[in-house]
Amino acid sequence: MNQRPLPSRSPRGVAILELVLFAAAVLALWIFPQFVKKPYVLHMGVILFLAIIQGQAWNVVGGYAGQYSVGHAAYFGIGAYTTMMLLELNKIAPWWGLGAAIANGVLLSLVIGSITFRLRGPYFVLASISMAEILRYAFLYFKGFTRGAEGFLVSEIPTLHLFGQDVEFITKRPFYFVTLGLAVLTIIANYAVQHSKLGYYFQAIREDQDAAHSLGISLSFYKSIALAISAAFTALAGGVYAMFVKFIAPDIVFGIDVSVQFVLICIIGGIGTIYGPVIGAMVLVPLSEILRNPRGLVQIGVLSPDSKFVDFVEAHLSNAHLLVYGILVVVVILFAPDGVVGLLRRATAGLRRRRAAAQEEPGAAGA
Amino acid sequence: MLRIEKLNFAYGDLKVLWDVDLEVRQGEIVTVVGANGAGKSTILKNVSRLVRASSGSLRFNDVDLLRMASHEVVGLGIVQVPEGRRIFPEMTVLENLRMGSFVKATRKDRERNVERAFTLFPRLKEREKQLGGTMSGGEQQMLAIARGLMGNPKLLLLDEPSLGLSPLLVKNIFEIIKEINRQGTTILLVEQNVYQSLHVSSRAYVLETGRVVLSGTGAELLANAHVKKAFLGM
Amino acid sequence: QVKIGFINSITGPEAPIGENLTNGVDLAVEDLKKKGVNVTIVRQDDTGKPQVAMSAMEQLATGDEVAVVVGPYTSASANAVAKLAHQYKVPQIVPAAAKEEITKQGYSYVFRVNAPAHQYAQSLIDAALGFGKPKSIAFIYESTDFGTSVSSAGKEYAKAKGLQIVGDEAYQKGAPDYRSTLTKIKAANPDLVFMVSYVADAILLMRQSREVGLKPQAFLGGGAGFDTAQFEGERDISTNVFSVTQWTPESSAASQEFERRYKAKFGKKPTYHAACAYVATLVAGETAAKAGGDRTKIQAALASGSWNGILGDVKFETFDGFTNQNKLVMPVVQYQNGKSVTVYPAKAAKAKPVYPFPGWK
Amino acid sequence: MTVFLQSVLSGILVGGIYALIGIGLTMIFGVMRVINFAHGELLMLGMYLTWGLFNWLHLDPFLSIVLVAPALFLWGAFLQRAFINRVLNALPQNQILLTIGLGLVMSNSVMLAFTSDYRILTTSYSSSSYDLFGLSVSKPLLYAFLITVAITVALYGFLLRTDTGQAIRATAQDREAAQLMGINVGWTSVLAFGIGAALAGTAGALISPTYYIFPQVGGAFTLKAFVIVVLGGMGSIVGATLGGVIIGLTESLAAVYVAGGLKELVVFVLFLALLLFKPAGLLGKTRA
Amino acid sequence: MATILDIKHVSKFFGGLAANSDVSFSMEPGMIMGLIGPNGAGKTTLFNCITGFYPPSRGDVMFKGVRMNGLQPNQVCHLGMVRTWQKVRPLAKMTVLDNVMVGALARTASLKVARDVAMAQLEVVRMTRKASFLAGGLPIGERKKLEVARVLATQPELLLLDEVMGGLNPAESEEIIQLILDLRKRGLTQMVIEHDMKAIMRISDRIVVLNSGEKLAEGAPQEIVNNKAVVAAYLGEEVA
Ligand SMILES: Nc1ncnc2c1ncn2[C@@H]1O[C@H](COP(=O)(O)OP(=O)(O)OP(=O)(O)O)[C@@H](O)[C@H]1O
Ligand SMILES: Nc1ncnc2c1ncn2[C@@H]1O[C@H](COP(=O)(O)OP(=O)(O)OP(=O)(O)O)[C@@H](O)[C@H]1O
Ligand SMILES: CC(C)C[C@H](N)C(=O)O
Ligand SMILES: [Mg+2]
Ligand SMILES: [Mg+2]
Repeated sequence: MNQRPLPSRSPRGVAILELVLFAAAVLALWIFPQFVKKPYVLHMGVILFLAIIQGQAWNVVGGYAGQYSVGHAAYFGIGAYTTMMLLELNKIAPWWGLGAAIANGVLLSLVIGSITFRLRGPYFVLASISMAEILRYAFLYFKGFTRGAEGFLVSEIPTLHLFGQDVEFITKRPFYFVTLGLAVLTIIANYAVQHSKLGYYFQAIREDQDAAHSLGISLSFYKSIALAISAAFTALAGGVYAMFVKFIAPDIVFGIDVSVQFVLICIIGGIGTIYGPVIGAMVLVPLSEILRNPRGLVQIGVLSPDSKFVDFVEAHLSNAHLLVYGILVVVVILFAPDGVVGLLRRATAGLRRRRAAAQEEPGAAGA
Repeated sequence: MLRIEKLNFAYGDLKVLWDVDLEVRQGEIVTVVGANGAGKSTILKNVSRLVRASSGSLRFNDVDLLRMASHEVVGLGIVQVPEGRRIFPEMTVLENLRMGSFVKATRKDRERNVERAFTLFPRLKEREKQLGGTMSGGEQQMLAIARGLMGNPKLLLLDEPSLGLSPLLVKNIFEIIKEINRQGTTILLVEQNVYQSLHVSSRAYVLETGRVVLSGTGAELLANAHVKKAFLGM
Repeated sequence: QVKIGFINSITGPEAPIGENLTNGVDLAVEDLKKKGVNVTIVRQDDTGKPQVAMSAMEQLATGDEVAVVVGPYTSASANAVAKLAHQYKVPQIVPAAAKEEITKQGYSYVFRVNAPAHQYAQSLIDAALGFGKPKSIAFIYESTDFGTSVSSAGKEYAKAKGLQIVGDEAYQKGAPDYRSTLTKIKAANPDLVFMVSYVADAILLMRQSREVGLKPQAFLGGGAGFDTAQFEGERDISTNVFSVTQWTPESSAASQEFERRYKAKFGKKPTYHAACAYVATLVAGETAAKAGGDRTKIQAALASGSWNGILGDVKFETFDGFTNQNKLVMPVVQYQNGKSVTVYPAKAAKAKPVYPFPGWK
Repeated sequence: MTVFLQSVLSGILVGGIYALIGIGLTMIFGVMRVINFAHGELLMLGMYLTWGLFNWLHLDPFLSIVLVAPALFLWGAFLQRAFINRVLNALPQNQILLTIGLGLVMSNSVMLAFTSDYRILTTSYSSSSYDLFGLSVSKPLLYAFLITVAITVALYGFLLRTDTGQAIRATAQDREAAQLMGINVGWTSVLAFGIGAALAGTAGALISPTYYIFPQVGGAFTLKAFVIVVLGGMGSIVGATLGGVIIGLTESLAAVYVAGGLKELVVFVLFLALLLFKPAGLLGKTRA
Repeated sequence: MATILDIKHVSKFFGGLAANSDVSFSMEPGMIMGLIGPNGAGKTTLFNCITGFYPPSRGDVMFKGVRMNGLQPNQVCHLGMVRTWQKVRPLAKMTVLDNVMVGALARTASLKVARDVAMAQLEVVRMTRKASFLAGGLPIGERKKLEVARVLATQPELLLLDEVMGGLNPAESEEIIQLILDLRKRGLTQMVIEHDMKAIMRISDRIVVLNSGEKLAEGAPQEIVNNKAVVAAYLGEEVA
């Protein structure tokens, strides 16, 4: 398995096919709201796109650079609070606020990075958790500034005048397009990172920090870059999330479960790949929603209102949705440790091997 | 004493050993030589049950090793000094040595064996209290061999004991190997240092890409044209 | 046949109290059926998180098309949902959330059955002032929305009544050790100790108060954790503690009957949450049935109607900055001999208060 | 002054229990190199067991340790065999998620079985104290502390003095080499996870008389255990003991001299500050 | 400039242990310096001190006249000095080509340029065929060669090789020796740690011998093999 030649890049033909498929998918999603107008469906779309952004964001530092942060709630929360506080306290529109959110996220990442990046392995993981916890406690405590546990509730999002059009952030539609656009943007940005010097350096750091160091890679600099990129997207996601759900409080945006969610999306999908977070989000978001709220399926129109499935889930699983969730996590880790992407890859590799088995000469292993 | 027949093994999809036959008789030093990646270490790992063969037979004095676990194999008196030393990094030199006689039957000889180890490798005595992980490469190799001897092995598996050692020590090591053998320990040796190892061994096997391609006494192989060309650079 | 949405904390940290609300709603559904009103309850779990409650509300409003929504339980959730109720024009009846703002934003579609936070503080402090002559007071409260709301209302009211505030300690709920904080409060020697906690922290606070020998003239428990059957059962520490509540079983014959039925059905004593949720659902069901499920008509009916039941008279009024707020005088109870007895207001009192606190056994 | 001494005293006593939680975690990390995010849930199981024994058999919580510890040992051993064992060579983030998943399964199963009601376990000494020169020494905390000390000493002796203990240490440092010494590493891992779980369960039993019990109680303790273990140096038992006491003390003093609501914040800040100067914790070894 | 590297009174202590004590020597551009000594003599430690992985406890390291103390390994690399690892460190989940490209990227931001440089270096170590294999799956011999190709790709002026022949068979060692000699022809300065005396004698212009952290001897290869102290401490009576 280790010695199978692995092309470092997809052959050109495949790359173009991928590009076409990607463009087609984006286009399909873009016109989707023309046909389906149910707010619930659009709502789930937004949540899905946000999850994709989160996953892609974490992937930069966790997947490529191998720094397993379990404290991304810090950047998410900072993004959410920045946008929200500017809106609520200073009446600054969220599209400016998001810029500030990104700036604050990056700034915070530099501070956190300078502390945690001296640490390796489990120490890094735990230090990253602590940073998010520090922020959570600080935001809970310094009420005068943050309103503490009370949090912020959006009163009204101003209307955006864009190209002579008024965009009102009241329905789900504008959020749908905004988050879809941002998700596409993150994917493209991630692709660009992966196919640049940065991508190579991040991976080198992931594989062996000392070796990377000796090859001229400044660990502190490139780790900070990775974290800054990641934090920028995370803060952006946080800001959009705040505007979308319209309510934030420290426990909501700085909680450990938020941080874990970032990791989970990537792991379920497949770490260190572009597809991973997308697939992870597509698995995780619907699943947790169906378990928590099976009636959603009825609303989408997948099931009829008197469906046995809904009754069953409501009767037996609604109290246990976290249990099922936990079981799912355990099963994935045990049986698909490389996530869904890894599973698919293994399946296709198996196919290819069987086809190639005829030609393959035995004993070609040792060189 | 040790008889390996038709052993096949693969790491995942990568097949490493193909129908390997190999025999070690009581009192012998048997060497396996071969290029990097030929599968030498893999044979030893199979004997020690660190990895599990897909087919073949593996017997030690009529005991079937295939069904056994690593620690049980050690209990039979088969001790391996692994490639890359594998010292316990956060135990002192002395603690490392004492771990070598973890098997119950060998604990009674512990103190005597520690003394023997210190006589063989005086450097270890000097560094008795240093943590294993901070010793230099060569020091760790000494410690690893010494630790292996702590277990009163009937069959000692040595995986590249001369790797990374100074010329002086390399010579010492082969002296020690002979000495240990003389004292009654059968040895299965895996080496890159083909010349020296063929010199000390009673018999040897040549392994190429997972297959035994040659075998014979040490002297025979030293004279063999293929061996000369491939391994001795002549 | 009317559809009522019910948002509640079925799982998550608030679930233990959430369960009481569920039970109250179930009893109400039974009773509505007896009256010939068939309601379908569409349940939504907010897992104790306001943002989940909001998305639940959106679904109830736009997907399930319910006529009226009961809940959510916690202050934070109920407040967040209130905004949506206003926006989507879906009548919302808040059964038990205490945060002042909920009915202070002029939202005509938001109705609240229970009394808001300042009443917790006012009733307790008024009661204490009525029983003796305390001069100083210390606050210790969890740093949640509920804890902060009640204690800030308390601090304001205490100041207005001329009490000196000698301690003001917020804490993170769930810590195993409050001894040092309590020692600090003991050193300040307050006449009254006012505590606010959601759940079992109440028991911890009192246990550790006993350990460190804190001994004010009175312990005032600001609802929630101090108003549970469990707390009542801890006689060693609950005896002589005052607590404030929205409802007591002994308040009326109907209440006693409610208590009996509740015990028979669920095997435990009803809390005020159960009573409030029960009343909220009855009101919602009756009104919605009469109005034929039309939200605007329901809103109007709620705003103008009045009901009578285990909470006494229920009427949603507009006063002092509140909109559609039921005026409920919160009774103060004291734990005496392992039972809670109403000691305040005087006309509802069933026993004489023990004041000042006679000391630990 | 009394306030100060009182805070120090209760800080140390509570710290003792923290230490026990930390030791269990550090043990598991040491041998398996797995950060056990389900540690708090093991503690939670210990609490429920204690609570059950108290209610059904009227067994004193401190006595119930003799049943709780073995039960949790078996449970931990099972978890190791069935789950942890399979991810020993996996990526660290996979290990983390596996234990998070197991934690979710444990806490939510308990929730289904016992509802999420808060359980309170009241003993005759639950809120009583000794008086020591005007300081109050909580009886249940004192007992718990003494038991913790005894367990720690015994455990330390076990690891350093016995061959089994040394086998655990050896496995912690190099699994393969340990196998070559004749150590049954499968069994050693089971033992280590079992002991770790038993310690968590014991800690659960020890705090039961002074705390309350609910399915989600574990989370806060898991986090606390991390801080303790990292503070002391991961894998170091003495470190965990020290870390526990330091955290207990810090919390207690911060509550008085900073603010009750800030004590957790102070703990985390202290924790990070320390890591900056000693990146491997107080007693951890930095590797080249 | 007369010297490219000056090591002045370098000492490194680990607790009470002096892994290097007061080591001084210099290298001229274009030469190959052999560094030998018994196990634990402090050779690898000296590499670590020179390349910024350990700060020397005492003394100075001057490279091209620049004082190196306090510089990070990456800065040292950019100045033109790079080392290999005694225990090879392939970037296991990256391909062979990617590994070498990481080295090449030290001098360029363009992936295309880096790829060309990397392919050229793989050519040099004759591993072009393995370009798309995962580095983690290579046998030891090829890992060592990969290690060399990777540092070469950083286009160093001074190369520090730590036992790159260790674990190789004579044929493979010969390949590496030829490579080192080729590099010298191209003017690359090298310092080589090796236990294989035959090899070290062939390639070195000068040899420094370390023993217990101290410099025991320095001189031309022939001087060294005849040096009594060196024979006693390291070589044993006869030279292989
Ligand atoms: N854990 C492993 N996973 C996958 N492949 C492996 C593993 N260990 C060894 N291999 C591969 O198996 C083959 C044989 O390896 P082995 O270690 O047995 O060789 P060797 O003869 O001992 O070589 P060396 O002289 O380098 O020690 C090599 O191609 C190696 O890359
Ligand atoms: N981080 C460390 N902490 C403590 N001692 C160390 C450390 N690193 C190396 N040493 C000690 O310093 C001495 C020199 O080690 P070094 O690795 O430099 O030797 P070497 O000459 O490279 O030996 P070899 O030829 O065996 O590789 C050894 O005694 C070693 O045990
Ligand atoms: C205990 C309850 C009265 C608290 C209330 N539900 C609130 O959140 O405000
Ligand atoms: Mg080998
Ligand atoms: Mg070395």
